[in-house]
Amino acid sequence: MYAQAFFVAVFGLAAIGFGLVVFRTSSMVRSALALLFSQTAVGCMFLAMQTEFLGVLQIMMMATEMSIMAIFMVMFMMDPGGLGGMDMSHQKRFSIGAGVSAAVVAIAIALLSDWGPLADQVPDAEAQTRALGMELLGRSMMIFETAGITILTAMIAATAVAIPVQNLASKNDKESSE
Amino acid sequence: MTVAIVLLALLGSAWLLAVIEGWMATGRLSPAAPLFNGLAHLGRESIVPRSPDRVFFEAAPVLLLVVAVLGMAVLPLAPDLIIADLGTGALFINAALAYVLVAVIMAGWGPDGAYAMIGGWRFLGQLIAYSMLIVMPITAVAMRAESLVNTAIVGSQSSLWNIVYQPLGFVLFFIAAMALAFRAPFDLPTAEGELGGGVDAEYTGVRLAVLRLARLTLVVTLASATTVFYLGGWHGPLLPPWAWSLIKTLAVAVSMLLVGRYLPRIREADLMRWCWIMGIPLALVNIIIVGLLILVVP
Amino acid sequence: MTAVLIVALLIGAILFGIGIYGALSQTNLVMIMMGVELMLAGAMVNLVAFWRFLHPEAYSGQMFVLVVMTVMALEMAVGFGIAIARFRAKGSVEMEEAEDLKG
Amino acid sequence: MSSDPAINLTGARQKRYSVLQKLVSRALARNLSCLIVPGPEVALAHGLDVTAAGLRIATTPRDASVLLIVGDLPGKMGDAVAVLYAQMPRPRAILMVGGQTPSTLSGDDISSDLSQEDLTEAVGQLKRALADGAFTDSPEDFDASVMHARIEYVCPMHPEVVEDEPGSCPKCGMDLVAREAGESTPEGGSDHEHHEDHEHHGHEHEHCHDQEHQSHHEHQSHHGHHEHHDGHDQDHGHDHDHNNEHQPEHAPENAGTEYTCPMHPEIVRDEPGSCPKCGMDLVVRESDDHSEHEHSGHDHGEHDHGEHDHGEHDHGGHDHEGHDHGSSGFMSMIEVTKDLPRSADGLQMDWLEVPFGPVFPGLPGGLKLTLTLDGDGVTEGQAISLVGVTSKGDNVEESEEMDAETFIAYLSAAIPLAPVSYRLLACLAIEQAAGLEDDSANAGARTGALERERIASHLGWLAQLGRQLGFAWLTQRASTLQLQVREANRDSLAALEPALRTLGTRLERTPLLKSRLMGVGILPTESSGLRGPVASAANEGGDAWARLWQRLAEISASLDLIKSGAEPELPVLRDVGDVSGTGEATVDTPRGEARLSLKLERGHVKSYELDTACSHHIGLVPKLVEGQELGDALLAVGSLDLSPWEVTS
Repeated sequence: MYAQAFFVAVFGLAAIGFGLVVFRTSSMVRSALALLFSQTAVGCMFLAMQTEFLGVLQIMMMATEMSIMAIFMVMFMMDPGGLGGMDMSHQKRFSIGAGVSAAVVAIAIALLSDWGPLADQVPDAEAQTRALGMELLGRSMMIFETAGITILTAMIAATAVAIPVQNLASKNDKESSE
Repeated sequence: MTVAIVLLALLGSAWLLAVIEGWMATGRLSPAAPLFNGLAHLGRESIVPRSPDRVFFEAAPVLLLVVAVLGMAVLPLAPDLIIADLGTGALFINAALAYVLVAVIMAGWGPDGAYAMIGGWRFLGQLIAYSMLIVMPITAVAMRAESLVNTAIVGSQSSLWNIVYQPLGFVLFFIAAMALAFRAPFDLPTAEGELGGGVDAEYTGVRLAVLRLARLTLVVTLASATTVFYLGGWHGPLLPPWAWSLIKTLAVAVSMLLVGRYLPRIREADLMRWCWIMGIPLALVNIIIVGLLILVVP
Repeated sequence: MTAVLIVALLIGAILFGIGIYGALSQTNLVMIMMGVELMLAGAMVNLVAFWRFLHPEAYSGQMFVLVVMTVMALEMAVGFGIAIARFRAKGSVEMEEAEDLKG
Repeated sequence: MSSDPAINLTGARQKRYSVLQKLVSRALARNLSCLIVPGPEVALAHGLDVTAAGLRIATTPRDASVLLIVGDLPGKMGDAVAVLYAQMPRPRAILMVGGQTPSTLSGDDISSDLSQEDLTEAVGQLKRALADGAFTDSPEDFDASVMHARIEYVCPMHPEVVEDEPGSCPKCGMDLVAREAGESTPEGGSDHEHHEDHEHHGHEHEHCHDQEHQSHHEHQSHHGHHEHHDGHDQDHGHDHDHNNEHQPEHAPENAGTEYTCPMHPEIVRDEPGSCPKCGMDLVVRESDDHSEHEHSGHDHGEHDHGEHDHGEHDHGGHDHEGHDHGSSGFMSMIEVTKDLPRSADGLQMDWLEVPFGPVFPGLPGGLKLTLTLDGDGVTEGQAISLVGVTSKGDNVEESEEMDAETFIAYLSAAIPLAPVSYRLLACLAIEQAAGLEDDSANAGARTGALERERIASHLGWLAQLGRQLGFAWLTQRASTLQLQVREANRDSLAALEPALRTLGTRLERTPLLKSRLMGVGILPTESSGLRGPVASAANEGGDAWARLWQRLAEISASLDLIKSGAEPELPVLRDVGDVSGTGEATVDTPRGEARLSLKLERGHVKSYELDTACSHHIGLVPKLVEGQELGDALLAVGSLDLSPWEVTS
């Protein structure tokens, strides 16, 4: 259990460290990849907590997700290389306050609650994966299917939003004003 | 012990591939060439471009190598010759290979050069498409084995290899593996005639040696994955299990190298179109077929 | 012996805090999404810790994490869709310049 | 052989460890990879088989240890070669084959004549030299004048701010970014030239705090300015809006400035004011939006947003009350992006100007293609030749004695990719000037030589196509055949015939090739000045695929001609004596018709005028590449079979 606590702490600190780098570097690709490594560290925490399937899934999904993030950062930032030392943030004090207070509240709850006895044994990875599969296609099937449909909807919606619109109305508008 | 044996096998296969690569380039088969090549790289200057993103530039080749080796770690050469027989081995391969993308993007952004950068972003597009074709055929394989454990996947093929059971999946996986290893004809990120080397272009000396080794190792890992998922892994008559694994892996790896020699590079638009319009629907069809087979054939 | 759970929860809380800071302080839509991703990561750490140390027999805990991962992917897809649409229309994904989105 | 003079490698590397040294040097000597300048196609045209001589062909300078220079290089290439050499990792060497080492390099290490045996021997010498002297105590510095450049510092947002020292921008307080002076017109660019001239950004900018201080200061001072500026009384602290004062050169020339509402684009006024619909301040825009977008400074577009000239744009109408962003470092992205060119999908994007060539693996050496890239799509591009032949010679005699023979040798040497054709062209023109009748006895042999060169040249193009497409088999096959065809006689050509004819069937059966080439490089219908295979292919689809088949058909046709004709023989000038006169001749070179008219005075060439196919074809490049994907654009340029040597200047 101590070894487990140690690994959870190490990966957790890595996650926090990379998480801080995300908002402290001005190079956008660094920012995105720092987030990736933060998420990977979270995935490693899952592994340390003997949740193999979720850990590996997290590590896998984030690689692609954050790479996409990186290219969007480069597309949409004025200064993707971080050359100009530009400050891209606002309402700093308020944000820090909000972040710290949220964390403090959560920490306080974590410390003050009585969590009762901890389970010290969990099934091995294979059994877990099997049980999770049963859960997915059994009791939680509705949720699982809903998530699937939602993703499909979001994909279609996002694509529809992103495709350029042939905006005839605004064209006519412009012509009439001239 | 197991670790040493697997790493040795990996290194040996990479060496063999290097020899074959040299033969394709010069027409001479010289077994010592890769060793001398490596030594020569050590002797050369390792130039850092003028204004690199140093962290990415240095980390990219190493990350690529680590990823390739990690992928190999969950693939069995023989029933007990495997570094880590994870409960989620088949998924872990995906996770490891996803970081090939990260490494290439880092190599593309790091040197601060236009060719490398275009190469890196090209690979992003290429891999978002083709990693689907890695994941979905593996899903069908795992369905048949009813397990994500790689040794169990090989075990499920003892009577019939997956290449016969789900040939469509094999074809898709093989193509996607080549795209992932960015060998010709999928070498868009490194295209010599288009990008003058692309993501490889700025690496010299030791870094280049690591990068080359990593790319060869990646081919071996992918070939080994193909063997485990589709070619029945260690199954085979007469020879010991590990020998069959090695033979099959090398055969797949060499075929990956040879295919590129006789084909022109794919046009980027076609590459994307084929994957999204044909590849992914076919992969879904493959999953449905396998599902039906599992239900119908006891 | 609850140390391990507490450690995990602390880390989750701090990640969540960093996420909130990022989501509120950044001016760029994509950076804000990064903040949200970190918040979700913090939440996931908590969920996994609860599952592992409190109710390892209830797999709906893991299920919940899967749903959160889905939400992350959704957030990305929709967020980037909006980002492209805004960039196309306004040439900017800066929140400072999204006055027209105010009520 | 054993009594080689000791060769000191100028590109040796600093000695460090002594134990491994010997072994590493040996390994280096066994692993020679060469970068061929001007290009592998020139080596092939000279009949050099570099691989057989024991060198591996490298495609980038980073991967090469030997710089192999084939033939004399025209002056413009010298700088490019120096840059390439500087990019090669030590230990490195220069091997000069058949010519003078360019003056920009500090001499060669080994030189040899233009023949396969000499090359092989030189490579052997080089190997011994490397094994002995790859490491030295005191390596020489390589220092070419082209490598020197003044570093200047510019603001990413305000391109007009140029300082000699690092610091902050006086206008917006951003960090200045280093770049080389005069980088907007890179000269002598190699394929890796972007290294030589782009900004430093390796370091993190983590000093927001002092930044903030400075910005604040600027902010204050600009508020002072603010008061004089009627019509701009909004309460934001941006300093963009003062650029009109800072930059008087911009204001007056903007006759077409108009004011529009950021929210209601239909509102357009001639003078500043508020929007009648929403009351926001109107912002300036040019009436002709994207007409004069300046992207000259874009050598490296990852982070050059700021180099876009947006100086004259006002940013208006955003109340920033309630935002406590402590610094005025906030830049309006609308400002930055609104002038960016729109790419094909309608998004404003950075453009990035990238040089391809003059030594680029996918293009013939000496051709420099400058493409403006938007992602990996080409928005515009142009090609120039650094090695072109001079189209006109007036009073050639004065500068140097140019008798008829010298002129012929000069012309055929100036065009290494088709020496026989130009030799024939010069002979015909001189003979006509001398008033000699057509010589039917020689004509057959001359045609034979011309057709043989056509086959060799088309094979060279196929090898180049293979190089561009990463189609290793094609490159190898075509170069082998080219080397065999180059000096073959009629019988050996007949023996090669089956191999040449099966090449076509092999290519037809190659999967992916058709989809790669079809529809690439279609010429606009109104294109004029087409000649040779490009012109013939224009009737049959006019794409790269049609050009491939046209060339394969020409190979077949030339084979038939040679079979039925006389033994190919190099054209030799008949005795013309000390005659005077003018002559004009036309030869159908492998790349299309070339015309030469010259004036002969007492057996000397007084003046000449040359008109080649490639000079016309190079003008097609901008139209051909515009709007194409990068790979397609390069393929389209490649399919023209431009020979930069034949581009007249």
